[in-house]
Amino acid sequence: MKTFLKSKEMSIAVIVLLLAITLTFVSPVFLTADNLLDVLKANSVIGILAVGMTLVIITGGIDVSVAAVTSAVCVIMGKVMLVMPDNMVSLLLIFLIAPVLGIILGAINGFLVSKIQIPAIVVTLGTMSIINGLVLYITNGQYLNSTSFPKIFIDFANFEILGISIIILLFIAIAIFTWYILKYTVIGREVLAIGGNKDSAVRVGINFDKVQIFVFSYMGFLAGIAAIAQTAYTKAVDPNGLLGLELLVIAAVVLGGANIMGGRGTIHGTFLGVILLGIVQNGLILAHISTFWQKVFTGAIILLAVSYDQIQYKRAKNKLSKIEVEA
Amino acid sequence: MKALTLSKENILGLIALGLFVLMSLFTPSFFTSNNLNNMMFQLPEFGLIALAMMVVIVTGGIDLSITYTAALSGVSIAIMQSNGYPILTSILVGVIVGLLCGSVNGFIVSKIGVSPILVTLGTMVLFEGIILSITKGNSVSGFSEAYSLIGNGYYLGVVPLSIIIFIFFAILTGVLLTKTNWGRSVYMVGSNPIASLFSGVNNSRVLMKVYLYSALLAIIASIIMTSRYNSAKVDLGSSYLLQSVAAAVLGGTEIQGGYGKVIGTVYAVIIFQILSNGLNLLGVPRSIVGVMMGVILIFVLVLNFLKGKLDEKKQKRLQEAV
Amino acid sequence: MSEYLLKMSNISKTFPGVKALDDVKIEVKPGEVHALIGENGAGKSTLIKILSGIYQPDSGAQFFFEGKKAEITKPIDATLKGISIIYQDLSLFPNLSVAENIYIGRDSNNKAWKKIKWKEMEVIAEKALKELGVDIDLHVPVEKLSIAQQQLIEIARALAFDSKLIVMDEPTSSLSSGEVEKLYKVINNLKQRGISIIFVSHKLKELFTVSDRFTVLRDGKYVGTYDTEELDEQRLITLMVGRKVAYEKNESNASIGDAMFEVKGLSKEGNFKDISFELKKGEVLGITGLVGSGRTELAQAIFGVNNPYEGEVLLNGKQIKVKSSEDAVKKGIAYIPESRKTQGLVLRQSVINNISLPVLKQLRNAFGLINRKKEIELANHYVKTLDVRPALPDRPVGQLSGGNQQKVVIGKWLSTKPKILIIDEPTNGIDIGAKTEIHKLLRKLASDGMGVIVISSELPEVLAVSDRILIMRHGRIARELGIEEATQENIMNYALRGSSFKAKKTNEVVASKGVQM
Amino acid sequence: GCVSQGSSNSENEGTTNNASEEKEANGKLKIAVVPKLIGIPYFNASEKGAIQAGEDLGVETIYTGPTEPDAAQQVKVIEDLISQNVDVIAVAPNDPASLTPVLKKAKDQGIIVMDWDTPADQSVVELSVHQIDDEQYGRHIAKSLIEKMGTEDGEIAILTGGLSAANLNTWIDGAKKELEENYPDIKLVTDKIATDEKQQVAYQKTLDLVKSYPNLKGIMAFSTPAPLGAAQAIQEKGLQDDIAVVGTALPTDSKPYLEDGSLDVAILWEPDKLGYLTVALAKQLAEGGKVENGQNVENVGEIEVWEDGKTIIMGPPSDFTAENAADYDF
Ligand SMILES: Nc1ncnc2c1ncn2[C@@H]1O[C@H](COP(=O)(O)OP(=O)(O)OP(=O)(O)O)[C@@H](O)[C@H]1O
Ligand SMILES: Nc1ncnc2c1ncn2[C@@H]1O[C@H](COP(=O)(O)OP(=O)(O)OP(=O)(O)O)[C@@H](O)[C@H]1O
Ligand SMILES: [Mg+2]
Ligand SMILES: [Mg+2]
Repeated sequence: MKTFLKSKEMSIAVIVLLLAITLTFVSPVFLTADNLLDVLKANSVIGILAVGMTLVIITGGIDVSVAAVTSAVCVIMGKVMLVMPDNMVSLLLIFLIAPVLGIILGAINGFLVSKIQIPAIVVTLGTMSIINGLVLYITNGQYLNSTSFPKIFIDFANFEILGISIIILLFIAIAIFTWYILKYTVIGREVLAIGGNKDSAVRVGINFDKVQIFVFSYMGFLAGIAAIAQTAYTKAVDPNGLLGLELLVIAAVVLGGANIMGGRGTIHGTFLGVILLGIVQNGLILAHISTFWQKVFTGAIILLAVSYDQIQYKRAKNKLSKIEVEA
Repeated sequence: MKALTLSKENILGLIALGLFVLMSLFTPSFFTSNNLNNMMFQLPEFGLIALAMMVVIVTGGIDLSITYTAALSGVSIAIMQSNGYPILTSILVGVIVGLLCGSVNGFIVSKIGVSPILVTLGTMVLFEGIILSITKGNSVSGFSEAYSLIGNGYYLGVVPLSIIIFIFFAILTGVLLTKTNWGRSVYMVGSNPIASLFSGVNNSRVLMKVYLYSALLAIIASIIMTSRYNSAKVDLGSSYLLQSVAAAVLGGTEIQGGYGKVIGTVYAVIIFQILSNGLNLLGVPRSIVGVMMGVILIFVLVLNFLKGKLDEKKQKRLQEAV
Repeated sequence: MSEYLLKMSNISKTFPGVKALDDVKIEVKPGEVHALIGENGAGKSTLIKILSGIYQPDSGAQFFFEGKKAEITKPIDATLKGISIIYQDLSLFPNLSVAENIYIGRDSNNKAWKKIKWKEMEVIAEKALKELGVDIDLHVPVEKLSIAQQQLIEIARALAFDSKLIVMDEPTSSLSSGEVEKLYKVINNLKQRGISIIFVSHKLKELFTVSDRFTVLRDGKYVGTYDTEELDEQRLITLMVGRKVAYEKNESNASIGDAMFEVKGLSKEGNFKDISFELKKGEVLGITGLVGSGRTELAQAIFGVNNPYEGEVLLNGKQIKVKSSEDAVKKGIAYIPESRKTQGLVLRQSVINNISLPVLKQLRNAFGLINRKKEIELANHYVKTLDVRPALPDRPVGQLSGGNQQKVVIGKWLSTKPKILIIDEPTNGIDIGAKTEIHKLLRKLASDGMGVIVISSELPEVLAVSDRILIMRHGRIARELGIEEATQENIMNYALRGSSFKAKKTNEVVASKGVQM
Repeated sequence: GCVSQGSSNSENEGTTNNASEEKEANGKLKIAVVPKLIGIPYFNASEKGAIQAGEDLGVETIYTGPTEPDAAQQVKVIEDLISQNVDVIAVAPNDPASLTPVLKKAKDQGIIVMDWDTPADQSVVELSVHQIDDEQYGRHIAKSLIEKMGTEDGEIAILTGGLSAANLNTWIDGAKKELEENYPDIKLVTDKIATDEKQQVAYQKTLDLVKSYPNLKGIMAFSTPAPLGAAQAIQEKGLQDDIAVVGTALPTDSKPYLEDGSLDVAILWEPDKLGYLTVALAKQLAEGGKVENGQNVENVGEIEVWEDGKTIIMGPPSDFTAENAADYDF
């Protein structure tokens, strides 16, 4: 706990809190369960992707192809659903197909990063433009709406437990599951290890390539899940619907305190990052802020958050006495 | 022997040449004065932004706000012009605005020490917002005739003015990076900031200058664009953002910093230009053009990788032979 | 079961450009401390990297462990066989806890989804640390520990794997004498428990105190293996260098002038407290003490990279404010940091570019461009005068051996023609031959009128170069000794008195500064 | 794609791969139709029409545009078309002003220049094909909203695809004018809200809107994805009867929302007809024909020509409702 108080997560938590308090004052609506659930739901897709991105960034990598991969899976899912009968099997099938597709695409990234040793940002930049191009070529942007989906999927999309949408639950489940992997499995610790020091990792016999491939495949896996969430959320497939989402995802993760250089990052931090971005978007309308100024605010808040955090960090570092000086 | 040890830049040059020949052979109306000319008009704006991106990447950073910096300065020029201010005054204002953007990035990166990708992610959104709140999203137009010559005019009636501007700044960048104190420090800071700090280099000044210079290149690009398109708008050149990163990297710039050559980036830009223009003339679906570029990017890097492996093997064999 | 725990023979290793090892052998008995020694670049690290499975030897290598033929193709093989290597630069994970650092590695490969039992992990770590007789909080991340403590963590890891053979590549290069003493205790205790140790070091004195046998390498070739009894320092040096090298206490320098550099009441929270001393023209001032006594922090403050601090600094009687390293260069203050690989050099850049870095401004021609010709001359000058080998100034400096790398750093700073030269651990990981050269050089610079401050944890070194010695303890100056009154004993005595061993120190004072993205 | 610029025929390669040889072989007219961007339903629909017209009228249609609604990219597309020396270029500008220089260039090369869907700089085009009269269209949408709201006072909000989309802005201005002039009691709660041409954004913004403005009575949504997002939010919150949604969507996409009244009416012209008309008129122009008011273009119908002899109005927009939505295939 004490460490948490000093942690990066703390500074982001503080910012979220301040923002929330301000919003509660400017708008009565903000602090209603209804609104907060909407915010969560609206950001579940980003959240799921951000959780995966956290692992990637912990290893010192980055994946700008997430949005592309997700849309690719969405599109294929959509096409499959056109021919699906309306029964439980279809739903299960979707939950099989989507993740597998994601994993395959992710593994390709992982392979290029680990075996061919191309920097992650470059690989994923390449795969991103390839996937986006192919999606556009194949679908020609064709938009699929819910009429073409099996009804069971719509039911799934509308499913709620205690008023909490399945989409949110999916996000929460993924977050917890990933947190568990990170904290309680060997591979999870190895993710942190190679982020902490690559050479040491190799010397203690950690299979560097394997871990990287895992991380990118897992990212792909979550992209598959995110695709399901996205389709359930919009009840439609819009091949262009996710363009540019990757930057939001990355922003959420680093706002959440993950170190872009690798070695540091937590799921709860990322969760906070997602929430921060979420309530900024939500708050801007609730606070009746003119459309034209909304981006100014968003940008300013991102800058403040990252700067504030960095300054905190420096302070702490300077305070941390290096020597026990004799009185 | 020399032939065997081609630098990655040279390989790239050969690829560019090969593409050019292929296109000339198989694409009707590619190798026509008309089209070559056309490409010379298309290349500079992207080329300049790619160079701007490269300089930042050499320091181990990245500038996601580059296109909005360009757009913001472009918009301010447009506003000045449409309010009847003389060209030079307008451009001056545009330059100042652009440099301000650069200095915001430079300050937060070098003085506060936030990692560039985060800073520029923030400023990207911020600058876009500023433009939106100024222009209400509308495009600003009304440039003077003379202004439109910058992007559309010819030098000596044959060579597009813009390509000359590009060549000038490409050379300038090359000289600055390789022959000046600052340029050398850029590579040093990019390779090992701590060591360069301990060698009496003022890292934060070096970085500040880097972001100012890349902003300057972006401004030049935006002057060419606004003049060519005779209007400025929030999304001016926004499609160049990730392309410019790709071009820099394809050009051999190391994303983790410390290495990068102007000539490499220029070759990369040329490759993209030929590819896009040629494929368009061939009537290849435009989405596929994107695919092709991604493929080329990865292909070249895989090539470099294999080449590296090969060289190692060769070295080894030479050794054991001894 | 043969009498040897480890038998390696016919070991050769060819790198692009070099034959690092040429038919080398080494044989280690159970429960012995075996010193592996040789000049920089002799092949020690390479041999070790082969033993650990990081490098593969050229064909024909013979490799027996516990009498059985052994196949070691990747690090984990060695670990599982009970061979643990402790590298010069350690193999720790700064972001992970002590417990994890000790435990890590045992589950790698095909156990990816195994659940981590934190309790069990802590028990194992606890036990290992107890055996070493140290107590360190299991939960702190390793980045918060001192180098010495980190080294102990490595050893604890080796124990946790109940290794039969522990290899230490220059373990003491970053330890202070006090901590070295402690390490010896640990080594002896390991010995008692029948664990063999291969010990790589350039500090001959310490080798004689710990080692049972020596294997000597020279230029990648096997020279021989000797019992400690049949050796003395001179003999050993001749064996490894092939020539005779002197290395003894310095007699005070005749021509010492008056104070040129003065420090008054320097203090920095959590770094050091009212430090005052003066440096006379032509003298070498030694500063020693335990690692973590604040020497580096002090030096970096004077050099302007550890701001802000209270107190005055006077150069030639005039007070100066050094706000940055750039400032320092302008004002004629040079600082050679303790870690050449991370702070001293830009490893991927050429020797030329490294040497010219601080003086680029002076190298500008009329158009403000770098005069490459002058630059190359400058570099060549120092490569020649300092005898950097190989003398290929446009090679990346990262490909030089530690010793030669250090010479390049020195050259870099001499090029600034400094008035004051502060050099931190000048001969870290450098062989005896190179060492004496550097000591001579420092003496010469002083007598030529440069103010030289040498920070070192290696007492023989301090005694060999200094005219006067400051001993620091817990951020204060504990005592000043003239060279004539100074002995290893009384220095240790002042350095240690009343101090517990848990000196706390973060590795890089400025590591955070300057680092981007 | 991110690494992408320039243009091409987004139909199958076959039609244009051998384009230029064809040109040499038979004197077929080459008519280039440039949308704002390719790969969105609206412009896919108009592509159908354009290609169809090409086949019917025996001209070669090149339908090609940028993948992002980016002025720079669109200019390049046109430059590359000039290199292919086509006979006619009909363009739907992302940013009218930005095309003026390149269109001038085209004109100088003897290429006939016209615009469609969104007017370009009128001084360079010879024909300007409008689906409808922009202002009338805006007003019509406003009127229908009021009608669906069933009251002439109350709060409404406006969603738009992007703040910088020229034609959306003219429609919105038209709608606003209608409200100011004839419905003074209607209160616009906030500026037009941008939805980035994305359904889920429109959806989220609408959710936030209905929360922050509890007595909101109506929503006007411009750009094709926006009405869908808005309707989805209304549907989910079960506000079909409290809040009227009117917007510019394609019938097939809006069907599910029209059916349960979460989207009251989608108002649009038939984009395929627009594409068809554009090519038809381009041919007529290229063959030196003159376009008359009231002229009947087959498969399109009677068209209106303004006295400037330049501006063509295809006709009134169609209202797509729960009843008729099923009859359309775009
Ligand atoms: N990765 C490498 N690539 C090429 N040559 C190498 C490499 N590693 C070592 N060498 C060569 O092998 C020789 C022996 O290197 P090694 O590191 O074993 O020396 P060392 O005895 O450890 O020196 P030091 O005492 O300074 O640590 C070096 O001189 C170098 O030329
Ligand atoms: N990439 C490389 N190419 C060529 N030689 C290398 C390379 N890496 C290391 N070496 C050689 O390995 C030898 C030892 O290198 P190493 O990294 O072990 O430094 P070191 O000599 O041990 O110095 P220190 O003790 O300060 O670390 C040096 O002689 C150096 O020439
Ligand atoms: Mg070594
Ligand atoms: Mg020190």
